[in-house]
Amino acid sequence: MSDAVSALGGVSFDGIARIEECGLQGMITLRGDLSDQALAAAVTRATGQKKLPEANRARVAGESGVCWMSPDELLLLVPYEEVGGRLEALVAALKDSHALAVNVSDARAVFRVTGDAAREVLAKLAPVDLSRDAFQPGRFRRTRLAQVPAAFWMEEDESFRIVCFRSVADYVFKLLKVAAQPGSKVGVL
Amino acid sequence: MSTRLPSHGRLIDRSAQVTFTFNGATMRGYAGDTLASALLANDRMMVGRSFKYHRPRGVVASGAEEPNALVGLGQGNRFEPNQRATTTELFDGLTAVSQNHWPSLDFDIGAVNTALARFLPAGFYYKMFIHPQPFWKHVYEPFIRKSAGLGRAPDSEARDADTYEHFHVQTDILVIGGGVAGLLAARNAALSGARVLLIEQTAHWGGRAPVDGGTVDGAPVDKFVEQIVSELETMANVTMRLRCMGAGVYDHGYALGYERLTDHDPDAPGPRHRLWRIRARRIVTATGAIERPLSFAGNDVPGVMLAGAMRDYVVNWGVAPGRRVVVATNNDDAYRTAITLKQAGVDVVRVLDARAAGGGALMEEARSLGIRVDPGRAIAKVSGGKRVKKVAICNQDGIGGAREDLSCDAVAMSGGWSPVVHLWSHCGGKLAWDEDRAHFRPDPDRPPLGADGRGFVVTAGAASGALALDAVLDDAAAAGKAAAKAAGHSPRRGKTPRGETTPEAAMEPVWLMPARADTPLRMKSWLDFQNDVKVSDVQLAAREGYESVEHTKRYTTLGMATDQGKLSNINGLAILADALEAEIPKVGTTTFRPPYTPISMGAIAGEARGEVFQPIRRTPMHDWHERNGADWEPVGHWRRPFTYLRPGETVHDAVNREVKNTRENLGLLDASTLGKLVVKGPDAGRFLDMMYTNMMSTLKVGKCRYGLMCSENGFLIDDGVVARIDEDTWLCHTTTGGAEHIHAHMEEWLQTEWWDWKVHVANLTEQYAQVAVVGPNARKVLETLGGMDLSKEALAFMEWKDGRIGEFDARVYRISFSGELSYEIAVPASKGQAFWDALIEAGRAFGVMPYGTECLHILRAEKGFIMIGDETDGTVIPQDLGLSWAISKKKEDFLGKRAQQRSHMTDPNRWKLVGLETVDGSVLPDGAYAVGEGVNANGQRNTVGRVTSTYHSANLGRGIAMGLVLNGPDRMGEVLEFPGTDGTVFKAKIVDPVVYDKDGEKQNV
Amino acid sequence: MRHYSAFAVAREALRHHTGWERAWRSPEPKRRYDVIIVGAGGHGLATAYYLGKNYGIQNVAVIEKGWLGGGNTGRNTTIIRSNYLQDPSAAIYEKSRSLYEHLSQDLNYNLMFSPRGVMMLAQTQNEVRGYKRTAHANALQGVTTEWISPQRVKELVPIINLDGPRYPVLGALWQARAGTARHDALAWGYARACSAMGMDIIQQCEVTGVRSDNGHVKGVETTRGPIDCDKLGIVVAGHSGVLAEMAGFRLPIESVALQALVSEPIKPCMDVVVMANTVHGYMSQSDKGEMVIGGGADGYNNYTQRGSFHHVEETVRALVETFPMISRLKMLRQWGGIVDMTGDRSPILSKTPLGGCFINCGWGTGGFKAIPGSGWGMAQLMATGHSPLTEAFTLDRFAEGRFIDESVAAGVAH
Amino acid sequence: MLILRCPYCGNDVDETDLAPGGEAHIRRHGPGSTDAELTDYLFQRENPRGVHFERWRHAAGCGKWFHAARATDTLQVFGTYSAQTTEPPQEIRDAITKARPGWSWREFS
Repeated sequence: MSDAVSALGGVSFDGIARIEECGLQGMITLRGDLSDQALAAAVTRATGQKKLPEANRARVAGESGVCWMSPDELLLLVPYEEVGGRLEALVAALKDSHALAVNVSDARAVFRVTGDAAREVLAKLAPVDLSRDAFQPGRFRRTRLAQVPAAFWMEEDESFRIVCFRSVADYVFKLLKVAAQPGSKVGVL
Repeated sequence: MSTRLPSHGRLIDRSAQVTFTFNGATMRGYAGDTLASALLANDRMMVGRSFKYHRPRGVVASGAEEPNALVGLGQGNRFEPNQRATTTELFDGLTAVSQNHWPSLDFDIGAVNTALARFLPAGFYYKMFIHPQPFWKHVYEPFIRKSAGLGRAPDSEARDADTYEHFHVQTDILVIGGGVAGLLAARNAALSGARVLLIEQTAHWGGRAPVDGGTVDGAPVDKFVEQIVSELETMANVTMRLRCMGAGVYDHGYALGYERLTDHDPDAPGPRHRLWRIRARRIVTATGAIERPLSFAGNDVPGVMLAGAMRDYVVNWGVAPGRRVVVATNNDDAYRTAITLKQAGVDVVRVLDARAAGGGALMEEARSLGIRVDPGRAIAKVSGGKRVKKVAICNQDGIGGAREDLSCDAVAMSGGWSPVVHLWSHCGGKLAWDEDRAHFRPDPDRPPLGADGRGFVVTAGAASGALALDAVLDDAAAAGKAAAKAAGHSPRRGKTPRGETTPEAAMEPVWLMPARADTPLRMKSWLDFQNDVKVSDVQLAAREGYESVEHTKRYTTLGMATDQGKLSNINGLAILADALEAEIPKVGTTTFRPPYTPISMGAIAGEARGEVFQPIRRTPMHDWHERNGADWEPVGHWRRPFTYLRPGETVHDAVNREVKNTRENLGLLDASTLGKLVVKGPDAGRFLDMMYTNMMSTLKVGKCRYGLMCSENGFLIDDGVVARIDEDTWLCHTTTGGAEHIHAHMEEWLQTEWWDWKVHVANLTEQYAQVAVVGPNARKVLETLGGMDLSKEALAFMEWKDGRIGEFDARVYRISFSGELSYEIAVPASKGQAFWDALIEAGRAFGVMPYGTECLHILRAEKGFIMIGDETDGTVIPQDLGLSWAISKKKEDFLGKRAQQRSHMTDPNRWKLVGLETVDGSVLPDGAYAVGEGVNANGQRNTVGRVTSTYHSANLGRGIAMGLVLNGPDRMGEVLEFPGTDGTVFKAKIVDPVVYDKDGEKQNV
Repeated sequence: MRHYSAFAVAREALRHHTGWERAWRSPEPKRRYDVIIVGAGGHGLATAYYLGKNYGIQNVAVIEKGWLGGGNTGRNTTIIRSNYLQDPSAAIYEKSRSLYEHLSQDLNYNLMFSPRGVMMLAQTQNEVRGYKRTAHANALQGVTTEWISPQRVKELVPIINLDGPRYPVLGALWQARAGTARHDALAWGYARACSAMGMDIIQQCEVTGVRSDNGHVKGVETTRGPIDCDKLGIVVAGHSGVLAEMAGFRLPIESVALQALVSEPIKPCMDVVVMANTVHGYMSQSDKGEMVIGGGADGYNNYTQRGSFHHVEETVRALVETFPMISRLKMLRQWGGIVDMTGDRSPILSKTPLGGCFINCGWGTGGFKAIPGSGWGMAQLMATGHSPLTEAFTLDRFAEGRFIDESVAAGVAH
Repeated sequence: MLILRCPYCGNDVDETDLAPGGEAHIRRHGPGSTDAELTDYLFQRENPRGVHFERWRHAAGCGKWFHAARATDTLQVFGTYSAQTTEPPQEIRDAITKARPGWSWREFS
């Protein structure tokens, strides 16, 4: 529907890396037994992925995918407009398992950080080893950006997608702008 | 006088002249100068005043250990006090001012303290200024405060013009120090394939080696530096940073790097400082060594300088601190200075070698250059006020009877070298006393321990106590390999570069010069140049029983200056040991604490300033509130409108307007901040029965129930409406800001106590924008939007329903926190603004107004509803608040039930909730206490109750309040006295807390 | 005891200060004392001092495993205030504050007590309510405090930033007679006075065991041999748990690291103490000119006297926001101390399950200000078996659920 | 500045992503317990100078609670393990014994 708006309406900033708010992204939080075949089947069906990601990894293609959140939690990505239907199908498929699937599309904001200094921009804010040996495409990490919880994963090299709570989207965007300010390239990652 | 030499100056670019000012005077230097070298080149010998006696102070060192040459740097929003001239790179337009004097550097009233010095020994203030009692605060202290302190404070309204940032990095090995030892250790570590981060505090690689000379594998040492630097630069697993100081070493391999990005180029873009938060498997400290001064009378006169520093000024910056120099030493290294000076054309008047037998090969070399050397001789006294004029010499083994006067304008002194052990010690590394070199060095057998219980710091080169070039290289090579191995890599074999340098004769410790200097000389022999601590002061402390080195330090302030004792610690320690007739290692050292040298507060704060100082959580309608006059109130990290101000309105007017309008027409509240937790699973009901004092498992699907949560300690921690969504799903509302910690609270119990229960919890707080539509017109406005049936029959009080309202998918809760007809409606957050707009639009016909938190408080107070944080404060149990009805009697157990059975909790004399009505209709002051009879054993007035909420009710036209009162519910009608803080006394009658629509007719329509 | 005065200093100056005697003796332990105090920190020494001064009990030993005053007495940020909410707290802290006013004269040792005023900023509506409530309570407790406006705050603290983008200053609770003192001097002054009364201060002597006989204390084992006593006072802050175990009882205490830091010295720019509890930081300027800064404590057990650096970051960030001009000052030194936290964050001054054995601990992050009052009350408790100052601070309050919770009005208490 | 390995997501986590949760393996005492048991449960703590068992939550990460065996005098970490247990597993105890022979904590050693 036209009147649905993302937290910051798609703002962007160009510094030592490019920062952009990605707009609305369908998201489903799924808690349950990840070793349950029924669950795996339902998830792959809902997200178009062949299989579930291993721990600390994301399997994402465009607006669809799955991120490993914890041993009993996944974050499913689906196109925003389709989240209702996908969720219904998921809930139906899981009606016999002890699982919780809820729509969190509107509770989150999504950013993309790109450029050869993207690693460094994140390394200024998160206590995570973002060196090339340690953090490669597909790697997913839940941590903090400065003072708020956030999660990010690497798409192709030099591009990260960040998910945070909608209420702090403005804070996170301003943080990323400071971290990406011109002249602040570290030149080590 | 001190001047620029025609020769030497490996670090300066004579083709690039730089202009700067010192105390307003314009001076010139070269690119590559430090402020200190430039000042000396301009014959600026005296650069400041000491802390206590305001004595003239000149540059004594050439690096981070400098205690004297501190200046105020920059102007306005870039002014910074106490900047060390020796570590300040010169740049064009630099402005510096000297410190701690009035009216001027050369003429300073405070210098009168020098004359009084004898009356101001260590700790004098503990023995004086005792009477009369008020004088300390009003007379003595203001004077002392004025004369104390060093640099001028930045202006009150100064706002730092620069930005700062942090940077997280992990590495296998961190090497701190880019001298030959650090470079070689880094290379050997890197050859194993380990990730290596090498940081150096100055702007140059190589440290002292190029100044001290010597050869490596036959080539001059500076060539070796060039070659190994370029080798490291080609290694992909090596990161190198100049101007990045190892500031501190912390537990579990954490270290701080303090990078100064634009201090030498203030107009460059980007942050000024970057604080590196480093995690290293192993840390190599190649932090070098610091030369010790000699303790002789007048060793603080400007022009008296460390021998190594004087050598630096000649070799690195082409500056001669004097024309006629006397050298005093107890070791061979100082001869290098004598030789360097001589070769640079400076007249070396005499070398006074305290050792009876003099030195070795270097002494012979000096003599061969025609320098006169007097073995067994010492400095009795240096004369000169603002700069050295002459030196009286005597036998070292004596009391100081002068034999001869030497006229000179500078003195180079060397008491031997001490390894820089700070970073080794920060995290608990222990030291060993080296008898031969008379210094403390790291004890490899007692390193700081890491998370794995093994040592995680290795020292390299001079930092290990290896002072000669060959020993430095051997030690560093081994350190690099050891670190790599410990970090889980296999170091490569390969030969260690062979260092060669003139062999040195043994040094002899000289703690006092001359050895048996009499008291008047000892009272003029400085240990701590900045804080004015003298040999006699330490001896006094020992005499008075301040025997612990910590006592002595604190009593005399030895080592508490901005250099943190880099020059004074060992000398002071030796004097103390001598006074106690104890061995130096027995006396021990004071604790080394981070940072190695002071680091800016800005760098520590990092990016967190101004707009991003702390997160501000915003609801989907935040901007609308902002545009419509919201007077914000911080609630946790959220901001909620306290009220909406219209042009010309006071806050009080606005609140009253909102209150009346909501009762009479229609009010809208942004309730999005309320926590919304979904709890699902076969055991969810059982779980919620433990979480809440109420019975939640029996709640019917489609119904809502108000619930209370207590801590295991029995106290009320949160409340909110719980809705049963389906057979095994509940939705729990929490207070604003309660969402996160109640969510965590639930997860804690599920994960750590009842992990076999089948329950999942998810926090949906931000998925929904929630709006409370409140007032007599609430149903009307929703009906005009169209959609679901919200009639009394279709949705009764305390029921919820999913459906559509106008264009919107919504979940509607028929609940009321105001006593009015009220619907709380949740829509997806992304549509929150659109939904709010629709309500405002449709509401115009019904007199809609948004209302803020203060109106919300008043409406609920009129109904006697409690508010977490007002009626509760962490010491209140539900029973105190007349909420026993919400505590299930049927349940065997719930969190807090057992705790509420303790004697104090069941005490019939607890204060209980009542309404309070002032006799004259006025508003009771917030937090006022009701007084009882008499006073307690401590003479405090006895109290019988207190106000928990108090407001002006626009509806009732008078003040209303709630409070907790001793046996309150049994004392209806009784009048209590509440003294204000200004002497006035308020009288209020105990009444029922519900003062508006007792029978709830309005909310049930 | 040789009297200290300007005259004495002048007289000594003439002979180059060679005539000063020891501030305290350092004797060999006797076989037996009437009272043994374990711990020669401020609280222990003050307890001994008032035992002698108020009750004539002078056959006392104060046993210290390190050096006197070497623990938290010499590591804190020296703030002295009594604007507490709960009656028992206000009583003991106000007693303490009032003793501080004349302590320099009493001990003939200049503690540099400086009643420069302490203010606690209110930056949220909750804090406004909390501090107004405290002001009302204080008025009835005989503690002089007042609620002041933002404008008055700015007059008193010109360097403050009243309306930072995050938390505007809405007012403050102001105690004009509160202030600071020289922390080491407090321990040294008491030690000198105790020693002059004939008490033995035995440093470098560690207690290794507590000896008792059917439920009553008999003495202690130490690294310098056994010492007998009739009464034992355990006053060892962060190490209370260890001593309590020796005495055979447990404590509701956890030891955690609390950190503080100072800037380089600058000329006077801030005359009062400011505490900002919403953002967790407080700052004052020492007579030396250093900005003295403290904040929150670590959340895990720790005996290393080293804290986690992120607490320093949080504190400094809060203060740079509150006092922007400090941004270009530099941190000279940071350090940590081990503080003993109780279940309700209030201290324990109490009899114990072991007869004749008393304990004084749990001062957490705010013990320095309480030292004279704590010593006064503890001495009364040990000498007479009862003290109104200490009666609320018993060990058994935890079993009864009778807590003394100060967090009600203020986030962190210092 | 501690680093602990979260046994649930396997990451070595910086202290700033963790929330400390106090002493581990404390048995809950609800209705029916004595005042002494309740006080022990709520307030009495081991607070040892040495080997200690404690609770942490990977708060800014996978959200899971876990246990850590740590020394409070050196901050050495002997190991981290599941929160779903009432006592330290054998391999953790062995690791401690290796580093600190003769250790004991409550009834464990």
